Amino acid sequence: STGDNGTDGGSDGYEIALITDKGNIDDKSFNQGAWEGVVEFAGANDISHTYIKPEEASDAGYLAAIDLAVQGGAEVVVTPGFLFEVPIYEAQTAYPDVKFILLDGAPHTADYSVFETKDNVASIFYAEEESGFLAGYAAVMDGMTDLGFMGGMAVPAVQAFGYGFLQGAEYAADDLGLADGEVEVTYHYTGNFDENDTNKATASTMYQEGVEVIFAAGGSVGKSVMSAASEADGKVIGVDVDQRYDSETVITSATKGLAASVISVLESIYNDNWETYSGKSTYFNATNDGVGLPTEVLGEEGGDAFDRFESFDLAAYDEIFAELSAGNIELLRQIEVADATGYATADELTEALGLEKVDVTTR
Amino acid sequence: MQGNNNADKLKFNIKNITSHSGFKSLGAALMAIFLGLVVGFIIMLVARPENAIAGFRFVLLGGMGRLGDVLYFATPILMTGLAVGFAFKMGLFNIGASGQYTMGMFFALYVAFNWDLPGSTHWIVAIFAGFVGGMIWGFIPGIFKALLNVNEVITSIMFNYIGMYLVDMWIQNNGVMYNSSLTRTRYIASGVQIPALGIAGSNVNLGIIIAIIIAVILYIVLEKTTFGYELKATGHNKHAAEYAGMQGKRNIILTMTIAGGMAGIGGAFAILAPSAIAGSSMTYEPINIIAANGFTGIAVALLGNAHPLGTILSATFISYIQRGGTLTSLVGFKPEIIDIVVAVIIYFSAFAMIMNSAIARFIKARLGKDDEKPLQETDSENEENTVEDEEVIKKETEKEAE
Amino acid sequence: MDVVYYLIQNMLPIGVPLLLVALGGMFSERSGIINIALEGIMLFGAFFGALFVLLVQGSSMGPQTILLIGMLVAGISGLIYSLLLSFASINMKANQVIVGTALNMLIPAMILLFSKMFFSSDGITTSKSFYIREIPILSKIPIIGELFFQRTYLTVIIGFIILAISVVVLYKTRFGLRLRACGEHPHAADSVGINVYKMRYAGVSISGVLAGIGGFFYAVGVMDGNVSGHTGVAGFGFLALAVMIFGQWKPIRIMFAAMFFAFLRTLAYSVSLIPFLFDLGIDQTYYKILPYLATMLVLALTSKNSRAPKAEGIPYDKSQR
Amino acid sequence: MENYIVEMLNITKEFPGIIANDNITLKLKKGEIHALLGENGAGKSTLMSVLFGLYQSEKGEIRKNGKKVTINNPNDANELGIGMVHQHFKLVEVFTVLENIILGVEPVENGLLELEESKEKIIELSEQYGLKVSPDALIEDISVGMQQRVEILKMLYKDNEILIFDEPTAVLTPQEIIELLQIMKDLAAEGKSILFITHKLNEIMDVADRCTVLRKGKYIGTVDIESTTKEELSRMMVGRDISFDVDKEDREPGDVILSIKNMTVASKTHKNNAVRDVSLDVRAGEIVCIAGIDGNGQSEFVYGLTGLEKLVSGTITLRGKDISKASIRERSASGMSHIPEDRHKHGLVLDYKLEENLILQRYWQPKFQKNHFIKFNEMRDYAEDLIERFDIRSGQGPTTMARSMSGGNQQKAIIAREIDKEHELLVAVQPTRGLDVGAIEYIHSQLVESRDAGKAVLLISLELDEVMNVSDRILVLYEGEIVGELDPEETTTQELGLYMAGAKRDTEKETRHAGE
Ligand SMILES: Nc1ncnc2c1ncn2[C@@H]1O[C@H](COP(=O)(O)OP(=O)(O)OP(=O)(O)O)[C@@H](O)[C@H]1O
Ligand SMILES: Nc1ncnc2c1ncn2[C@@H]1O[C@H](COP(=O)(O)OP(=O)(O)OP(=O)(O)O)[C@@H](O)[C@H]1O
Ligand SMILES: [Mg+2]
Ligand SMILES: [Mg+2]
Repeated sequence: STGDNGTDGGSDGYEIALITDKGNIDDKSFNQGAWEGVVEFAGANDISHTYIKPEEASDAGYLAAIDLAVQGGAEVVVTPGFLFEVPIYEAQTAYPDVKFILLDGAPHTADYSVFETKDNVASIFYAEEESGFLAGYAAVMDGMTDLGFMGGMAVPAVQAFGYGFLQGAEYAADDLGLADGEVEVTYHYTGNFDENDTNKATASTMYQEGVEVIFAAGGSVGKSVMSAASEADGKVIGVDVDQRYDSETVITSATKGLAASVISVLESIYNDNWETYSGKSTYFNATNDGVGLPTEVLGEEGGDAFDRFESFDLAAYDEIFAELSAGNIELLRQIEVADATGYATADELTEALGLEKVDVTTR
Repeated sequence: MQGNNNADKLKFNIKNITSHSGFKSLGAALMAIFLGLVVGFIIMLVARPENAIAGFRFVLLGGMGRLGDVLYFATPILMTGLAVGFAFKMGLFNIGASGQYTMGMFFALYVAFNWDLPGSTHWIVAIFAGFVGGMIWGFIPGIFKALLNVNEVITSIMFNYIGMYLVDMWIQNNGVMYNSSLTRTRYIASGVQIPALGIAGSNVNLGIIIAIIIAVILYIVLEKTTFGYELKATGHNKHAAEYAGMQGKRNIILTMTIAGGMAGIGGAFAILAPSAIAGSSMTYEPINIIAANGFTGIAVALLGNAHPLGTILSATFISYIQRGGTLTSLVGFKPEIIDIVVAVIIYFSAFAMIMNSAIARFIKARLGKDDEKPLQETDSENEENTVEDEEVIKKETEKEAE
Repeated sequence: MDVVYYLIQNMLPIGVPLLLVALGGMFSERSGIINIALEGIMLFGAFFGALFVLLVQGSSMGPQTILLIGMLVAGISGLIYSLLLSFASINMKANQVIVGTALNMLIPAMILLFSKMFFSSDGITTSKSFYIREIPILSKIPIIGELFFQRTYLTVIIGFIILAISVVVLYKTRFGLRLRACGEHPHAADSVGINVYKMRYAGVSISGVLAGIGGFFYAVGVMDGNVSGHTGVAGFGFLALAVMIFGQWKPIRIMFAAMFFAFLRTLAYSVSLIPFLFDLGIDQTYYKILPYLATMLVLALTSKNSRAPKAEGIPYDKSQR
Repeated sequence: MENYIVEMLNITKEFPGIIANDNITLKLKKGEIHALLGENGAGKSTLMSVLFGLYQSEKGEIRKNGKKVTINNPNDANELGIGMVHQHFKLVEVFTVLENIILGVEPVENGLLELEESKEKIIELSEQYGLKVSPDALIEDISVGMQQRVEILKMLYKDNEILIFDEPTAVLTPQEIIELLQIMKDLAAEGKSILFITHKLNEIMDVADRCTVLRKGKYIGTVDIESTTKEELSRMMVGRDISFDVDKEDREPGDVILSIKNMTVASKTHKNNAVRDVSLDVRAGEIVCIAGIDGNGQSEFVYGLTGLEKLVSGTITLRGKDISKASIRERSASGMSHIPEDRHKHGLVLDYKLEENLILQRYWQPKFQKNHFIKFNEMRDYAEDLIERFDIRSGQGPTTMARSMSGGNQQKAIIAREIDKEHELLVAVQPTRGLDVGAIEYIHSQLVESRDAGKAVLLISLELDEVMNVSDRILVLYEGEIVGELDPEETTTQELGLYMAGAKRDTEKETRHAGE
C-alpha cells in the first residue's frame, strides 16, 4: 500500500499497536481488556504504544489499519476480537516480521476453507461458558431464584456466557435440591453493546418483574443495567473484568483474563519465549486461571470479594472452581439456534442445555 | 482626471471579479475551508502542542500518498452530497440522506443475496435496487411535505431512525443475509461487487466513475432541462412557480424521490465495494447506528454550494482531509479532528458569502477612496454591481426564510 | 396499578429533558430563530455537566448538591455554545438551519476527540447516583406522592418548576411580551424601540440554557450521569423540536406532548410488563419505532393548522420593510 | 425667527444605488398639520423614518425646539415625543389591541405585567378622540380602519406631541377618511403637531396648514395651503402639468370571452368566504374593471379565477370552455394571461435572469423546449425581441438578474411576457402599483392596445383615477360581493366611492343583470 507519509511524519512511531474493532478502548469488553493489558505491560517496560481505529469496519478496513500501524513502526500488533480473523490471515503473510496477538479468534480465509496460524501469530481464546457457569452457580447458591441475563449481541462469546450462566444455575439448583422450574431466568440479548435508555428500561422492567440479579454480558450494556439496578435495589453480575468498583450493585463478575492474557503473550515476546504462544491457539480457562469470579479486592489486603453475597463465599467458590478446573463438569459453549439473529428460544435453551430446575423465558 | 481614470479602471475590475457569482461561492468555500483548518490547527495546538505541526501536516498532505483511498471514500459521500444538494436546489433540506443511504444499502444487499444473476449484471442490478430503496425513503418525506405540509427536516430525521431500525431488523431476521455469530452480514459474492479500478492498496472502484457521471447528469438536468428549470424556479420562489403553472407538489415529491435515490445509490456503492481480500467483502453491522455518510453528505453539499460539479470537488476534498486525519493517529491525535474541521467549515460557509462581500466592500472602499464623487454621477454599470452585491446577501437571507 | 405507577415514574425522567429542551426551542423560535442545534447544545451541556460531576464526585458534596451545581454548569455551557448560533444567525444573518446542522455535527466530534485524547474513552463515565428513593413528606401524599415523589430524580421537580417559570415569563412579563413580538413581527417591535437583536440573543440564550440543562438531565435521568460522544442524546434534541411543534409553541401543550412521547417510549420498553401487549409477540423493533412514527402521525394531523411564529427563520434586517 | 418644534436640516440619506433624500430641509411648527407630498419613491417615507430613528441620515441634523438632537432609534424618537403611524402597520397580529399599544412601554408591577390601568387609559383616550376600539380584540380579527386607530392610540398613549402619519388614508373608505381627517384636526387643535403624508391633494387642501413637496429625493419647496392651489401642488410634485386621462376611443365589445357564474372563494384569514356568489362577463374588446377598497376580496377573486386557489363553488367559462377545475397551466394554455398583484411574490423569479423570466409561462411549449431540453438560443432570441419591443431597460440585457432591475422595468417585463403570450383574456391586477407616472402611462396604453386588438381585459384596481380612466365598465366589489355595475362615462368618483364603501348598492336584480 501507499502511505509513505506514515513513516516520515510520524517521528519514531509506536512499537506496540492495538487496533480497535468497532468500539472504543473503553468498551468494557475486548478492546478495553486488551488495551489495559497493553498499557500495563508497555508502561512497566517503557515501550511506546498506541491504538488505532480503522477507517472502515470491514476486513479490508481492518487490514488497512494494520498496514497503517506497521508503517507507523509497530512491531507487535494486538487485535481484539474475532472480526480480525480474516485480516490477520492476510497480514501474517504480508508482515512476517511483525508479531500479532489475536484475541478470541484464529486466522482463516474469508470462506473458512483454510485455517492457518503462522508463527508470527498468537491466537487466544477464553472459556466464557466456565465464567458464566460460576456466576450462575454463585447466584443460585446464594438463594436467588429469579435471575436475568442481558447479553449484548448474540456472538459466540456472549452466547457462551449466557449458556454457562444457565448451566451454572441448573447445577446449583440441583445441588440445593430445588424443585423443577423453581429457578426462573429471563434471557435477553440487547442487540448492541451500548449504554442507552432502551437497555436501562429493559433492565428496569426486569427488576420490576421481580428479577433479583441480572448478569449483564455486553460491554457498556452493563452501565445501563447497573443504573437500573441502583434505582430498583437490584443486583448485577458484571462481565469480563471485575466490575465491583463501577457500582455497589455489582455482586460479582464473570471475568476472563483479557488483560492478563495479553500481558502473558507480550511477556513471552519480550522475554524470548514467544514459542509458548506462537503459531497456535491457546485457551484461557479455569485450568490456567484464565477465567473465574474475582477473589480479591483491589487495594484491600485480605478483602472479601464475596461480601456482597448473602451466604455464598470464597470457600464455596473455591470448591466449585476446583471441580471445574479438574474437568469434572462438562459445559456446552455452543448450541443449535434456528433463528437468524442467533437468539435461542426458550425451548432451544431448555432442550440443548438440559434444563429442568431452571425455567427460561426469552425476550 | 487622468489618475482618476486609472483608479476607476482598477475599481471597476475588482468589482467585476468579486461580483461574479461563481467566484463568490468558490471564494466563500475557500474562506470557510481556510477558517476550518485554522480552527483545527488551533485545537491540535492546544491539545498536544509538541505534535501539532506534524499532525497538521498529515491533515494537509496525508491524503497525497493515498489518492486511491481518497477517491474510494469520496464515492458514497459524493452521492449523499448530491442527494442533499439536489433537494437544496428546490429549497428542501434533505437531512434524511442517512436513512435513504441505509435503505439503498439494504435493497442492494437484498438483491446481492437473494437474486441469482450473472456476475456481469448482478452488481448493476444491485446498484439499481439501491437507487429504488433510496427513492422510497426520499418519497416519504416528499409526500409528507407536499400533501401534509410537514416540515421535511423533521420528517427526514424521524425517517432516519425508522429506516435504520427497520433495516437492522430486516437484516437480523434474515439468515441468508445475516451472520449472527459475527453480528454482521455475510460476505457477498464477488460477482456483486463493483469492479475495482485496480489502483494498488485501495478499493477504489467503478463506483466513483458512475458517481461522477451521475453528477454530470444531474448538472445537465438542473441546467438544461425544463424539469431543472422548474425545480430551481420553485427553489427560488415557490409562489412564482405555482403562478407559472408548475406542479409544486409533484415536483417536491419528485425531487425528494430523486434525491433519496442518489443517497440510495451511495449506500449501494458503499456496500458493494470490492474487497482486496479474496472471498471477503464489505459487511453491514445492524447495531442501530445512523449512517454517518448521510450527514457527511450535508457537509459535502454545502461546501459544494449544492452545485453537482462543485459537489464532486467538495466530496473529494473532504475525503482527502479525512484520509490525512486518520494518519494523525500516528502522532497521538484522533481522526475526529477532521469531523471538527468539517463542522467548522460548514458553520463558516453558512455566512462566508456575507463575510466575503463585507471584505470585498471593504477592499473596494479602500481602493475607491480617493475618487469619491457624487453618487448620481457614477456610471450605471458601477451602480448595477453595487446593487448586485447587496442582492447576493438578500438572496441568502431569503433562502433562510424557507 | 403498580404498572401504571411504574410507567409514570419511569416516564418522568425521560419526559423532563424533552420538556426542557422543547421549551428551549420554544423560547428561541418565539424570538424568531429556528434552533435546530438543540441536539448539539444538549450534548454540550451534558458533557460539561458530567465533567463537573466527574471532577467533584470524590468530594464530600451530596449528590443533589452536585446535581444542582452540575445543572448550573450545564446551563451556562449550553448558553455559551448557543452563542455560536446567535452570532451566526443574528449578526451574520446566516441560514439558521445550516448553522444548526454544523453545531450538531461539531459537538460529538469534539467530545470524542477530547475524551479519546484525555480519558481514552468515548465520553465521560461518572459514579455518582442521583436517584431519590422517596422525598420526605411529599412522598406521603396519596397518589401524587407515589407518582411524582417516589423513585424519582430531582430533575423531575426542577423540570416542572422551570415549566411554571416559563409560563410566567412568556405570558406575564414584559420580557415575554417583547420576545413574542420579535418572533411575530420584528419590525413592529423595532418601531417601538425594542432591540430585536438583543431579544433574539435572549431567546436563543434561554434555549441554550434550557437545552444544556435538558442534556444534563438526560445524562442524569437516563444515562446514569454518563455521556458518550457516540450515542449522544439519542436524537432527543430533534424529538424536542417535534414535541415543540406538536405543542404548538405553547408551554403547557409542550409539556403534554413531551410526556406523551416519553410515555410511548417507556411503554415500548416495558411491553413485557403488559401481558396483552407482550402476548402479541410483536418484534421489539416496532416498539422502538413507535415514538418516531407517532411523532410523524401527530405532525401529519396537526401540521395543516399549525401556527409557527410568523417571523421565525428570517434574519432580521432593519432596512428591509 | 419662527418657533419650530422640529427642524430637519439638510438631510441626506442614501441607499445602495440611490439617494432617497438629497439635502432635504423640513420645518414643523407647533400645532400645525404639515403635509408631505411627492410621487412614489420621492423619499417621503425615508425622510420620516429618519425623523423616527429607523434610519440614520448620512448628512444633516435634526433639531427639537431649536436644540440639536440625535435620534438613533425609535426609543430616542419616543423620548422626544415623536410618534409614527407607518405606511405598513407595525402591529403584531396575534396580540390584542391592548398588548400592541403598550408594547415597548409596558407597565410592570413586581416584575409582572400590570395591564388594568393601561386598559383604562386606553378606553379614556379612545373616548376623548373618538377612536373606537376594544382593547381585548386580537389585531387579526379587526378591520384595517380599526388597526389604524390602534396605531394612532399607540402614539397618544405615549403622550407623543409630534405625530407622523404615513399615507394613512390609502387603506380607508371615504367615510373613514373623513373621520380620520377630523381626528387629525382635533389633535392639532389640542396642540399636537402633525406630519401628514398623502398622495391625495384634496385631503391636503382639506386639513393641512402647510405642505412640503419632494421630487426624486430632492426638496422642491414648502407652501402655505391658504395661498396655493391643487394645480400648483401637482406641478411641484411632478415637474409638469399632468393629465390623468387615457387616450382611448370607444369600441363595441364583441363575444363573451370570460363568464363567471356564482363564484365563491374561501378566505385564508377568516372563516367567512372572501368572495361570495360573484357572477360577471367580460367580452372581447372591453376593459372591465373591478373596483373596491383593498381587502374586499380582490386577491381571492383573482386567485380563484386564475387557479391559484380552489373554488368553493361556481363555474368559470373561458371562450365557452369550463375551466372551473382546470389547473393553472390549463387556464394559461386556454388563453388566460395574468399580470399578478405582487410582482415579487408571484410575477418573477428574482434570482433568474430576465430571459428566463420572460419564458416563465411558455418554457414548456415546443417553441422553447424539445424532449424536455430547453432551447437556449430560442430563449435568448425571444428575450431580445421582447426587450426591444417593450423597451425593457436593464444592465445586461437578457442576462440581467431580475432582482437587480428597477420596479418599473420588472413590471414591464411581466407585462411583455403576459401580453405577448397567446391570450384572449388579460387579467391585470393592480398593474401600476408602486410605479411612477411615466410607467403608469405606458401600462395604461398597453391595456388599451390589448383591448383594441380584441382581447378581453379584466382590470383589478384600487386606484379610483385608474378605474375611472381606463375601464369601459366598472364592477364594484364590496365584502366579497359585486354590489354595483357602473359606466365610467356616467358616474362620478363620489358615487363610485359610495359603492366602494358599501354605502350604496344596486338592487338584487340589477346586480344579477351585471353577470348576464
Ligand atoms: N431600505 C431601502 N433600501 C434600498 N432602497 C430603499 C430602501 N427604502 C427605500 N428605498 C428607496 O428609496 C427611495 C425612496 O423611498 P421611499 O419609501 O422614501 O419613497 P416614498 O416617497 O415613501 O414612496 P411611496 O409614495 O411609494 O411610499 C425609493 O427609490 C426606494 O426604492
Ligand atoms: N429595498 C431595497 N433593497 C435593495 N435595493 C432596492 C430596494 N428597493 C429598491 N432597490 C433598488 O433601488 C433601485 C431603485 O428602485 P425603485 O424601485 O425605486 O426604482 P425606480 O427608480 O422607482 O424605477 P422605476 O421607475 O423603474 O420603478 C433599483 O435598482 C432597485 O433594485
Ligand atoms: Mg412611502
Ligand atoms: Mg419605483
